[in-house]
Amino acid sequence: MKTLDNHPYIPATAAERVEMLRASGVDSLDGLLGDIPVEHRNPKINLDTGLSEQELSELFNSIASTNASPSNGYISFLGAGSYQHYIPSTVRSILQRGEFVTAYTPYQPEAAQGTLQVGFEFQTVTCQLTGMEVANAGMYDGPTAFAEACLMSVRVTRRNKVGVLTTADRRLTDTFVAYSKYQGLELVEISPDITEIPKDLACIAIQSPNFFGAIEDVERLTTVAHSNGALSIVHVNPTALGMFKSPGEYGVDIVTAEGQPLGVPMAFGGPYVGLFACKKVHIRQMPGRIIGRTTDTQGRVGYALTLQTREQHIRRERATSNICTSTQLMGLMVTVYTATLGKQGIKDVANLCYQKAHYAASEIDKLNNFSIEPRGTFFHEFVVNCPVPPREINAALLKRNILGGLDISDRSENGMLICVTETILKHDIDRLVSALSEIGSSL
Amino acid sequence: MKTLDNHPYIPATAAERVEMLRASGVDSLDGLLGDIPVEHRNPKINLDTGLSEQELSELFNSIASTNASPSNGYISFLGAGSYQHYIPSTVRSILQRGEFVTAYTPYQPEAAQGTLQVGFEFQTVTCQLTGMEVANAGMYDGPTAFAEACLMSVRVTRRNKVGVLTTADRRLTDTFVAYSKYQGLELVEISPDITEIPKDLACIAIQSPNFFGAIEDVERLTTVAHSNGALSIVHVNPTALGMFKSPGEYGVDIVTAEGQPLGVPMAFGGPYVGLFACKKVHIRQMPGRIIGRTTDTQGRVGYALTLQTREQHIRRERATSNICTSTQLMGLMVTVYTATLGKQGIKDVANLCYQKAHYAASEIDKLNNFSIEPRGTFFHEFVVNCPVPPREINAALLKRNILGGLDISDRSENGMLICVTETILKHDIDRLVSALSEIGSSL
Amino acid sequence: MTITIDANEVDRRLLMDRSLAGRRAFTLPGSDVPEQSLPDSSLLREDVELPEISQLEVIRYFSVLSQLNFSIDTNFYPLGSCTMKYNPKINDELSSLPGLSDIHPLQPDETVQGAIRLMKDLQDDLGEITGLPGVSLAPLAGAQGEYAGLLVARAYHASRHDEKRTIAIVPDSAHGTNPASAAMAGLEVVTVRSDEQGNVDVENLRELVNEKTAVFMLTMPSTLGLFEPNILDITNIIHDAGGLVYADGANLNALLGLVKLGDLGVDICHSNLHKTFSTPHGGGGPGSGPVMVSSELAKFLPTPVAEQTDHGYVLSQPAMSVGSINGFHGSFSIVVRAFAYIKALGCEGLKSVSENAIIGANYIQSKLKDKYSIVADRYCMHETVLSAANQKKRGVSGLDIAKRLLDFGIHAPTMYFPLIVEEALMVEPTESESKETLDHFIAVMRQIDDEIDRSPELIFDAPHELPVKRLDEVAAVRKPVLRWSPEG
Amino acid sequence: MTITIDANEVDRRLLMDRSLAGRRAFTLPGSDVPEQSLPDSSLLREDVELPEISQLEVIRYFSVLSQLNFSIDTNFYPLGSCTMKYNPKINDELSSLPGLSDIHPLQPDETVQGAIRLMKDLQDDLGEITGLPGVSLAPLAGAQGEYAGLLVARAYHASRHDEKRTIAIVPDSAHGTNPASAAMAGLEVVTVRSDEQGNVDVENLRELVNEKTAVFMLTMPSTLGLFEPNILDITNIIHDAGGLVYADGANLNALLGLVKLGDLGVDICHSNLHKTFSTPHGGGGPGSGPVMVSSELAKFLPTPVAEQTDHGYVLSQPAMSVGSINGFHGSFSIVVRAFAYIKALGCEGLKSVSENAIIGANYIQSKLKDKYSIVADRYCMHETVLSAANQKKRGVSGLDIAKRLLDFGIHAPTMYFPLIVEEALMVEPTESESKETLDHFIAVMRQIDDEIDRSPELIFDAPHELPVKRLDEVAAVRKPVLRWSPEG
Ligand SMILES: Cc1ncc(COP(=O)(O)O)c(C=O)c1O
Ligand SMILES: Cc1ncc(COP(=O)(O)O)c(C=O)c1O
Repeated sequence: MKTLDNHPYIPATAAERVEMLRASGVDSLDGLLGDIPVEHRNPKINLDTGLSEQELSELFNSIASTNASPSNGYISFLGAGSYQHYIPSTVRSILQRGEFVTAYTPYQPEAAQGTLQVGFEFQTVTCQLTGMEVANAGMYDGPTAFAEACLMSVRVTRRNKVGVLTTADRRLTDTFVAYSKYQGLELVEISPDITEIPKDLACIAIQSPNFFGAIEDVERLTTVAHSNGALSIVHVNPTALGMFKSPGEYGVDIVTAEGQPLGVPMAFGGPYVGLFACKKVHIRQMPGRIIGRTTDTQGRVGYALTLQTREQHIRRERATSNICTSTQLMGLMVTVYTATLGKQGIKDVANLCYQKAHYAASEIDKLNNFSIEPRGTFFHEFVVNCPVPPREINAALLKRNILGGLDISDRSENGMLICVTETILKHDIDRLVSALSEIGSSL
Repeated sequence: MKTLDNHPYIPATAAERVEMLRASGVDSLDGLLGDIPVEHRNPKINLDTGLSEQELSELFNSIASTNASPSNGYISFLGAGSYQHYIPSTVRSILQRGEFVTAYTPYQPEAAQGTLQVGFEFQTVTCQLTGMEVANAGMYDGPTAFAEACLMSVRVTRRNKVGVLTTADRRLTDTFVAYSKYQGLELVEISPDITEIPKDLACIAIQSPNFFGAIEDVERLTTVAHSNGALSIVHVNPTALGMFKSPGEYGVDIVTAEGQPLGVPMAFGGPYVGLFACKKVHIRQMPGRIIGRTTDTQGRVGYALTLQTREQHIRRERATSNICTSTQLMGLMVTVYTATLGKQGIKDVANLCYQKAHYAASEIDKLNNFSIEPRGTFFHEFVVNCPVPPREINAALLKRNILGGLDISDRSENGMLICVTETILKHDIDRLVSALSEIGSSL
Repeated sequence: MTITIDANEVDRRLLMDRSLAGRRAFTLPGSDVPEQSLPDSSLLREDVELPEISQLEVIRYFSVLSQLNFSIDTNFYPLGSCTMKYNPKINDELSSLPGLSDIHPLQPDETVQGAIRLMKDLQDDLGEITGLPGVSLAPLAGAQGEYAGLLVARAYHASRHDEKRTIAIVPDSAHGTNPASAAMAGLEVVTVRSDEQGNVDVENLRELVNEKTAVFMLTMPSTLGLFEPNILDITNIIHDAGGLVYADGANLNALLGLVKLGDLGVDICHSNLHKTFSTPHGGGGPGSGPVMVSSELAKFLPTPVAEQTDHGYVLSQPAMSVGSINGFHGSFSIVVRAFAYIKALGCEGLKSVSENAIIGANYIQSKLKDKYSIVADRYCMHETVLSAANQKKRGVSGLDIAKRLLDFGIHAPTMYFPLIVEEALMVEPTESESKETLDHFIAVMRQIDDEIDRSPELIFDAPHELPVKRLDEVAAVRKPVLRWSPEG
Repeated sequence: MTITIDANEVDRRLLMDRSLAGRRAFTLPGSDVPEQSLPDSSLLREDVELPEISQLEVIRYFSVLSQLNFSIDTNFYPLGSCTMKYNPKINDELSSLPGLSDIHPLQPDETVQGAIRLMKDLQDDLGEITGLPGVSLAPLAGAQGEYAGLLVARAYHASRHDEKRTIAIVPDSAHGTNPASAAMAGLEVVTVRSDEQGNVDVENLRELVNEKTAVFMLTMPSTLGLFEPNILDITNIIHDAGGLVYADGANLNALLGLVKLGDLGVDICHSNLHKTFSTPHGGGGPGSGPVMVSSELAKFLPTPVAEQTDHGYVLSQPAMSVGSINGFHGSFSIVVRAFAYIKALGCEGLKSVSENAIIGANYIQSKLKDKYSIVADRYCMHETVLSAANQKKRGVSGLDIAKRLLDFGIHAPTMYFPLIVEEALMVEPTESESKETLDHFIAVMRQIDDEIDRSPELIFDAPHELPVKRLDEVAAVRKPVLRWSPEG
């Protein structure tokens, strides 16, 4: 296979390559590759030849068009950890700025004040939403933030049992299990009604709104945790925080969240950003990057990475986490989103979700064959009991260009978890309801 | 109608408005409006109330989806002054930079070096493509550039008859007519075969490739013009300049072009950008904005608007043109496009257009009922003689999601002007050909 | 080896200076059709001398250049007569939607119903806002709107066989495009004076008006930011003499919902969508300058005009149209943005725009008029024309002040225009800037006034903080270098 | 009134400092459903203290901030181990296509065939490039890829009931994530020395290896930019002892098409798509760190893995999967970009990437090694680790040099890493920078060396030309201020 000359991504010309090789004292590239075992050098690679940009564009457009999405006429009632929200133009506009997109991690603070100040804003927003004292600059996603919070509670309490509510999303517990597999920890499932917990529990980890959409009694559970020397961890939906009391108001110790609903596209699951906040006392046990304010030699305000001795590049095997490349850009999206929505907008979006979901729930509940499972106050997700396995209902809905709710029959008999956000029009809810009615009556 | 509080585009709060009004010495807005006849103040305006961004987005998406375009599965063979070309990602990316998009005309050069340097590059590219000595920073579009070139030839020669080839696009001549209506000028139609012209002609204005797609004998016609003291004006397709000799090589005096093919979207006809180049001797008769190189007080290179005494804001009724706001941003697109394609790319795109158009022409020519009208060498447009009015053919093509060529039966009996660019795949050409074959045999 | 590389400098080399044979930023697909024979080689070209650089360099070159600009996205731009307001990002997105950005102007009407309908709706909205219901979106900028309007006026007189009307009366404060457009339309320009209040000198106007008056071109509000208090008298005078009234609507940002031009006796006007209707200026265009006329004059409008018929929306040519003033149907992408702007604001929002624009301008005027004099002590509309005459006496010109403002990241006001005001600094804050920004501007303007006495060198040598110091514009004219050349 | 406003300063006030009650940047639609009753008010919140600013200010605030950054789009970034290469703009566009950016991760497989197919194709390509055909795209960054790989190694040993293997051997030059990931995986970290040539000290390795060795983690090429010449011996030693070889593939940019890790005896590796495969770094993520394993180990991969079946493409869980290491299926938008990158370059192009990366790094090394010493006088791969030990003797540290480079618009090299090199400056130019840029860098580095003797203050006080001077990072730790508060 010969060297490709003059690809748009590779500026050196053949003549320049010769010149550079000569300057390095060799005649050809092979002279530089002496350390590579010769029998394994230049293997055959079975890949296509390169495409021009126009061909690339044709290829990806055809790939994209085979997926069912709002852009080709589907409406979706899926939630369960990833949510369809309207993303303001400001978010997309700022996200196009190459200075943010193509910058590196801000290890040179003088050359990265943009990234750093945004990260500081992101930490502020995380605190404001959650009602907590301190936050880091973001984790990979919600579930990894949750898992790291559980690990952090172990470090803080030096106890090795982690209590998680039975109503939490399995994606949260699965991630915790994968993160803790070889750390000698035990996962304890806890009922939301619990009034006492074993003394060796590091935390009670609560998802609220829980997997089924309902608000948990965070206040009571936090008291239970604290009275037993355990931490209280709450994993929230940040949109719900526009409406419901913040975990900070209940004295929670660590709060995590999936930041995706705050301006990040669903994008088949990633990249997202995990929010992570805690009480100030625990700050040195926090995982992840933290940005702090400081001053330059002339006394001007500036920002820099701080408390880096917690991190892997300094503390290596004793670091609070192995996380390195994180999700700064999604943090930017969250920051622009919250700055754009502002104090009123975050209320409005939460209220719209609430109103529409509750309308949908009440309309579905009126149907003959379907009912709503009452599990307490819910935000924008709720469980529908279907007359037949939800799989069958969803297949029928799909024929009508509707992506139905998530089949959760593994956790709730014939249960379908429906989510309704502000992007769904009444008209679309009515379409769903009448489709369900039709499907129900044709059984 | 009451004042709207707190629109996202209007930051002042009600309290601030009161404060500002007080500072101005009035109690209410009405105190500032004393000069407006009271009986006409605050009329009723019959407009809808404002929409949120999400609603706006829904509305425009629904508007856009009612149009037939490549994005919803149509292929198009329309050209005739607006051309579908692949626009590189670099163009769109740079076009998103707010510093270019939201800047004003660079009257303060120190605060507009970005815009000015790009404009200087644009002038350079215009010269390089056309083979001319000097160029301006752009005109509204191709036809207005053409019209202004004709007017300029009148100023230069002090003759008042403008000769335009009969093969030129009527959109060019129509615009000239509208531009010169009250200037006491006469439009003279000239055959491409002409060997002599009246002595009082200011110019021979040639479109090449002409309206029918064919290359004109610019060299000969320029000689004819010059031997009679007239100027030679050529309106080119800039993509064709990647392949065909430039007007500069033939000694042409003024060259204009529609810049749209160089990276500007078709966008239902605008905004586009007119290219305008001429010989250096005529520079002070040039219309439009011109950017020149200079130095600052420390000797550093910088750019500034120059030769402004030609322009309306200085010379008022004796200006070379009334043009003020022009098309700087489209000039940026052209500049990024040509920088991206580069020396080889401009050849390649021209050659691809040529190859595909000629393939299409030869395949159509093989059909029973259709033939190609030979009008000399053509670039990427050609005339098909249809067995029935092209209108009918196009209606049948449209049913097959094909936008056929332009119906030019007013200029060529049952003529259809077909354009094929690099964006059309062989597969699409074959679809057109077999559709024509089907339609032809069902007559 | 020690070369001296200056740390402070932006690399200003041009694209061609960065070019190297063989480099590419882009490739095209291979041909997928059988090879076609080429034309006679005598027709063919060798090379086009375009740059050969990598794709990264294309991006980096233009990205770095962009940062040398001031822009609304990064700076306050109190640039009078230019209405540098916020350009909503959503509008850029909407205008780039497939289905709007990739449609061909010559598609059959039935395949572009959405596009034509949008044009029709905007025509209606502009007609409603101005009170002049005949609208064509064809003009590509304000100046073309003026020209189109003047063509309409001429066509109107011609239709009445009133061919002797060849004079356009234009106030001395008018923008340069007004007389230039009039000249293009074959009209003789006659200037009417402003009085010491900045109004049209009505007596002078009466003297100038006669049976040769084709049109009176008035900027509303005027380029002094003033609303003409005698407007009803003026339109009567012109109409009585058989002339038409043309309003330059570049300053329409002051009037939305507050008054309709048509109600005042205006017959024709244009509006700059790139000003009042928030479409981005792009560093000098694209613009869009729709022309609005009374229903009587609608039949003369330039082509095309969007119409609703029983068979859907169509683009059509008015019965006695002045013709086609450019290639296709106007600046469609700009029209899309303006329509989105109107839809986003709605009726109340548009009115709020003008109210806030007026409040802000008067606030600035009231806070600065003790330092920078104003033409007459009266309220302005959406902009105020300050004079640096006092400062001039202390040795500093309007230009110097403007350049010093740049150091604070504030764009200079429009300078030396209108011509009738000494050392004019025309300030238009627009409704989209916060009071905080206005206060900052006021403070900076006062500080600069103070610097004149304390440290005048700060002003004479300004700007200090920009990529270049003051540029020698005279040298640029004396020996014009207008393009890259290998010699540099 | 005279306040003193500093012309030179960027306004660094935070969003909350700009907030004013009642201002809005955005509105939501009104509700279109009948009003629903709210929950018990004890559950409800008063306000969220978010900023209240206008839409223009949102745009301006972030636009201005962005300009305070260095970035690939604007600067050369010779940042070793980070592979700061050109991030093609087309890839950003493609990943934002509707149909890719707006699909929900839990949609039924049959409704996302395009997406899953794309994942499968990328898995295959990465398997082909590394010679390790079992691929999961789940890991969200390199460190997670490492962790996933180590979980696979542990699951493998567990499946063979070889539970005593609890040691990870890691070279002293390893990136911090290696030992940190090993610790997370419950492994004890044992460090193997490098010899004076920068290679793994094979004798030392032999001593450390035993029946408790779970895995040896080797960075290929090493963080010194060197290809381990004894690689075949090393993999044999580990395999003979029953351990597995993990290759940290963060530096894969050196190896594309030149050698396959699998061919060398590597069992597991990860690759940072945000390095070798050109996805943008985003100021610190998002990343994507696919893990590649031999076919034998594929059944242990984290979930999901994309597969082609008779009924189309599906996302599935490998038979003995280590489980789910994050929420959904990995960084899909990043995966899309990486796939586009591979498609754009193709087979030959990818090889050319590595060739040019290696040529460039060696060129820089050859031009600077007389001034800045190198570990061993041998050829490097895609990066060279220079030492500022000589400069240190003359009173200037690697840090000082790095800060001075910033003044020239060049990002600092990676500093003080690997830890085993004194005053390390790790330089990785990447293939996407032109020779001209490399020459400029070389000249600047030489000039800085020169400045040490001529004008050391230029270096100590650097940077001079940036928005801030050197920041006090110690103070930031001593009294951490981590968020805005009303007190400031
Ligand atoms: C008062 C006035 N009239 C006319 C124009 C000309 O408009 P345009 O620049 O869009 O041609 C302008 C703006 O430049 C103006 O301010
Ligand atoms: C050698 C090496 N290994 C591992 C990593 C960690 O990768 P990531 O930052 O994607 O987690 C990096 C980069 O930071 C690296 O350079």
